[in-house]
Amino acid sequence: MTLSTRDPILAMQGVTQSYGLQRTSLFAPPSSFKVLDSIDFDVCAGEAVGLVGESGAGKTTLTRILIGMERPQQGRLIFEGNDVWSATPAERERFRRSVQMVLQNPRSSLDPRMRIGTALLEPMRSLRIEGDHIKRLHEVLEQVGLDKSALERFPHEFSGGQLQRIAIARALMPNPRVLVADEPVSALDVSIQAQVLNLLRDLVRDLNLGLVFIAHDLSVVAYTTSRVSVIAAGRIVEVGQPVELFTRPTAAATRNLVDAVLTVEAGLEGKAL
Amino acid sequence: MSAIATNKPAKSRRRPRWLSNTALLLGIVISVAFLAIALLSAFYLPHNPNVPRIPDRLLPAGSPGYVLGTDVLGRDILSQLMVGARTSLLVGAGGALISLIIGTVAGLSAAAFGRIADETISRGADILLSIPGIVTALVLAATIGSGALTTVLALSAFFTPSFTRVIRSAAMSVLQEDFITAARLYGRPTWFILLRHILPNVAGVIIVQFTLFFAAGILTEAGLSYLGVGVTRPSISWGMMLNEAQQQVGISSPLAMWPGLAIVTVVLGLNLLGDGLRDVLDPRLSRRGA
Amino acid sequence: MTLYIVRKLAFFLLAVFAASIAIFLLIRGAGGNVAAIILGKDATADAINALAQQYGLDRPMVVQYFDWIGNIFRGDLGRSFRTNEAVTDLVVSRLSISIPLCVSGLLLGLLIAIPAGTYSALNSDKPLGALITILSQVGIAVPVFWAGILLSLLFGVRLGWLPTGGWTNWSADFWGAVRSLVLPIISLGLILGASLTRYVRSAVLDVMNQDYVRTARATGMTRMEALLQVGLRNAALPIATVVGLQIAELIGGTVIIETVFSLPGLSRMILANVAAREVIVVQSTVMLIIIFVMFINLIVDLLYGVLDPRVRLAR
Amino acid sequence: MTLAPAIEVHDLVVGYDALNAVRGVSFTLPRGGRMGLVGESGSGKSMTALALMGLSPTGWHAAGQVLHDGVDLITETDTSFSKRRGRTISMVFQDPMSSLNPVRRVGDQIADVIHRHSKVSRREAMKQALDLMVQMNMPRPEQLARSYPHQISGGQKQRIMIAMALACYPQLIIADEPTTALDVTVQKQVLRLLNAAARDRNTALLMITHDLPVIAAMCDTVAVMYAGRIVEHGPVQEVFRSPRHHYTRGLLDSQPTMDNIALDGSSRLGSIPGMVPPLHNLPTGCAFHPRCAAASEKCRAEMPELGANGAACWHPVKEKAE
Repeated sequence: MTLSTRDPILAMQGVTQSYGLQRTSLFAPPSSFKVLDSIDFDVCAGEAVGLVGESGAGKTTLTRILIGMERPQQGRLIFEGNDVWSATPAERERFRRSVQMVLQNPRSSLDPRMRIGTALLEPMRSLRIEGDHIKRLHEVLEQVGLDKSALERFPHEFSGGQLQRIAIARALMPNPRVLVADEPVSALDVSIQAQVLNLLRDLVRDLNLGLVFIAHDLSVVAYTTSRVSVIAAGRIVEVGQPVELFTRPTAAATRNLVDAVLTVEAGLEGKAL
Repeated sequence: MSAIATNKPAKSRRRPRWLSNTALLLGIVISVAFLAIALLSAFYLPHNPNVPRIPDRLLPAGSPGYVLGTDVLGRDILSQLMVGARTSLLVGAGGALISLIIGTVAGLSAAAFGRIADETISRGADILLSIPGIVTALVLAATIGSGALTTVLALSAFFTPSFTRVIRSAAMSVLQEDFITAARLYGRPTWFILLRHILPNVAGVIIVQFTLFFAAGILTEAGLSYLGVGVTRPSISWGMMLNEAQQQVGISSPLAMWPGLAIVTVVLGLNLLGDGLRDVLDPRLSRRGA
Repeated sequence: MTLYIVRKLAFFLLAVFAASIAIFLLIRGAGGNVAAIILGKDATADAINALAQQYGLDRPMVVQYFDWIGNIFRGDLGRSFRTNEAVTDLVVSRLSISIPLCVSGLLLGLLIAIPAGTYSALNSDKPLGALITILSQVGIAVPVFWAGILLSLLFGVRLGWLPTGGWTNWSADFWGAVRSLVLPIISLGLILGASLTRYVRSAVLDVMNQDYVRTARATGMTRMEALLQVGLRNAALPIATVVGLQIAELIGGTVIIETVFSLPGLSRMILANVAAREVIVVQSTVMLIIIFVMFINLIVDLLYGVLDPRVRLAR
Repeated sequence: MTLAPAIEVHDLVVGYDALNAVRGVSFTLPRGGRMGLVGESGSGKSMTALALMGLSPTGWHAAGQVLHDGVDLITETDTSFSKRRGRTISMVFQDPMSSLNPVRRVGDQIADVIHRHSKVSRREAMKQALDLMVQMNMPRPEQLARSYPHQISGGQKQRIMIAMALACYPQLIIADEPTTALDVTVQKQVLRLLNAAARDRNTALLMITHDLPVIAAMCDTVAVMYAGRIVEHGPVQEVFRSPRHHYTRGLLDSQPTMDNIALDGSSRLGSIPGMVPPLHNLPTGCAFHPRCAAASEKCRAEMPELGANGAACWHPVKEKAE
């Protein structure tokens, strides 16, 4: 536990975000909807934090703000102590290199017309990172457990699990400090999910990465992370260690999510439904 | 999981396989033969197709020196057909090519440059789509006069909005893929994403559409030339030959057969080629079958 | 739905407006001096100026434009320069040929395409299904005028059943007029039907692969019931869209087929005016056709709204 | 008198051209019984379900024997089979978003099923449909019945689907991943509904899913499918407590449970190496052998059949691993 020396690499402070809604009729005044409401959220080095909530709770918007794709209307996004949206170009560049993302559907997250090697080098080229790219490629492939022969091949030659490893490898290429993973296993087969979850856990430990793990399934998040935030209707309603959340949920939304978890044991004991 | 587990019937079942394979083969053979004849006509013709030889007028097919006979002015039919192939190639491919270029640029822009660009381009395309191609051709003929170039312009004006729509929707579906989000995340600008990610992924669609519009261009050109607002002599078009045949000798003449057959064969061939290529190239279809 | 209708109506007006500007600019811009075009190469400068004055062509473009578009909406399409006849009167008498031809052609096309396309979608592995696919593929490649020529060769010349051209007025000889239109309608309908068949086929294939058709069958509908009660109702949506898009094609086909069968319809009049360089008459009649196509598209859009509850009940 | 089973499947083979997605599946589900068919994508579980309903996609063929209600469903014609679908055997599909007719009101869609199979009036069918919606815990059924599918939530759509499946008191309901497409918090509610409704009607339930906890919660017996075959079959309590097939073992080990949640780095999810083999390139012998730690030469050469221990394995797991 490193909770005593909390020094977040990446943090959201008091972020509020609203969207205008489409008019309901020609004469109705335009209305707006608060997607996020005073959100505080952070992640430290070597820490895996989870974000759970039902669809529509605001996970997507929170993610977009966290990785700098969307500017918060109120509140700040802080990276290494600096406000990202008022940072110097050099600081912003550093933010872009240091915060990388893994998306939900591995088959869709790699260009079918691009060789794996090229795809992996894309972040390096785009972010103008100097150094021995080939050496870095081999390093990263080893970290995610893939063979060098993968570099010359195209995405359709791989299975979903392998593609997710490749997507993780791509995110690791710029040597990031924070990895944001949005439902990284929900598109995978059960027997493959565990491979990817274990890989993510190893990476956090070995590379001292900060991991933000976003999912709708509390049990998967709980396995991978040491601190979980529960989001409901645009607010963080509860934060805690997974075990605490499971055993003593306080917020209604958390209780719903805990209640929704089905396990084989509970089923066998006839207590599941 | 859901995306993988859904068992949709394979799309390749759209038609029996033997039919698809035969069709593609036929399409390739016809298209290649058409191109070869069109090119050959630039170097070799049995006779000058525009020089009247009144003594040889209306010879039947198989006459010595005139494989397919002569028309009412004694001009060689085969030579006219060969030049007609060249006209079809130039006008059809020209119209398709111009609309390909404009349509690709417009379609990609509509897909990638935000809602205002999209609305403007898409609605503009909708408006142009409801102007019949023949109307454009008529207006152009009335103002700048008819001819091969006018016809190419009319075809481009007619095809560009359709091309734009097809490219837009193909690009839209590529844009929804996560690899675009990934590219945005590591900071690739929109123009780079368009060139490096979207263009390669819609290239198949572009090739297929080019082939199909090429065929449609030949058909439309023939119609315009038949009406007398398309290609004019000394250029020769199959549509024009049909018009002359009908007006000068009556429709029962075999003169009205050859150009018609030529149009049907070439258009059919190109369409078959386009459909066959679609099965091979269009990722929207092939990916689902995987 | 109200908002939907308002939006579609607004777009219709915008489209007509945009198209009219485009036609106006094309003719004034690309054609240069309209009076010079009308009078031809040999006209003197004085004659050109006089004509320009007579037609108000020397006024500012904006004034000319609004004058022209205002007149169109009042039903005044201007006068022919050579004959001084009112174009509106000419158009009306000619529409009595063009509209029945065009509409019947479309109906025949649909009458062929819906059953043929549906059948071939469901029976692609049977001989008849394959035959339909082949025939529609070939039909798409046949130029409509050649179809007209072949048909009149067979039914007109060889069999002598129907006239190969010419026209008697509706009022003079009703059945004669009908007989004159039979072959043109069949030519138009067959060729249109061939391309519509493909669209119907792919719409039906698409719909029949949808999950809700599977649900219909899982709750006890036979394949045929699922097709008729669920499939076609849903396939109507994409088919309506395609029909809307085909209207422009249909107009082109009508123009050509009127020429093949020497019918004195609207298109013959336009062609004659193009040849006679009656630029202003061409401009007005062409605009009329565009308004017609856009109006049909508007109807199709509204129909779509009625057919699809997702549109009808939207905000 | 003992009733015939709800469904009896013998050596079912389902395929497309020369490729078979289901390669000889047999099982029996008694009246009112609950069986789970579990497998990953590509295991053939969904194709099995569609074949039982006679709804294999165009171009697919099904062979073998499927006995239900005194007939062999494989040989039924579309017309006579259609009189059973929705009446004696019905199905709930995975994706409620796309499984309802978008241009028909949901109340009518339920009433249609009732009206089609029982000779009641439209009005009476609608009344029964509303009753069903009440049983499905749907608030304000009259108003909801007049909605189109796009106007209601995913959970409500799936309730409508279940109501349609239950409408004629069938002997058997096949549910293919009925909750996968739903939000986590409504999954359990829908399962509860399905559970209770099937129990009340003594309807047999065939649950098809990749989700082991769902099977544990709902079923008495389970069949584990891999690469088109059943590799383990038996009572849920036995199979899940002490699996004999290494694949079942691996699946169970890769489930996150309360035990793994205590994150001290010591507990780790077990995982199965490798990937599910594609249909056109199945391994010889036991299809699972390339991913199996216990595989031997025999596993590569010969395909094991289901044994008395319920597992199709040459080297079954010996005892409880825990």
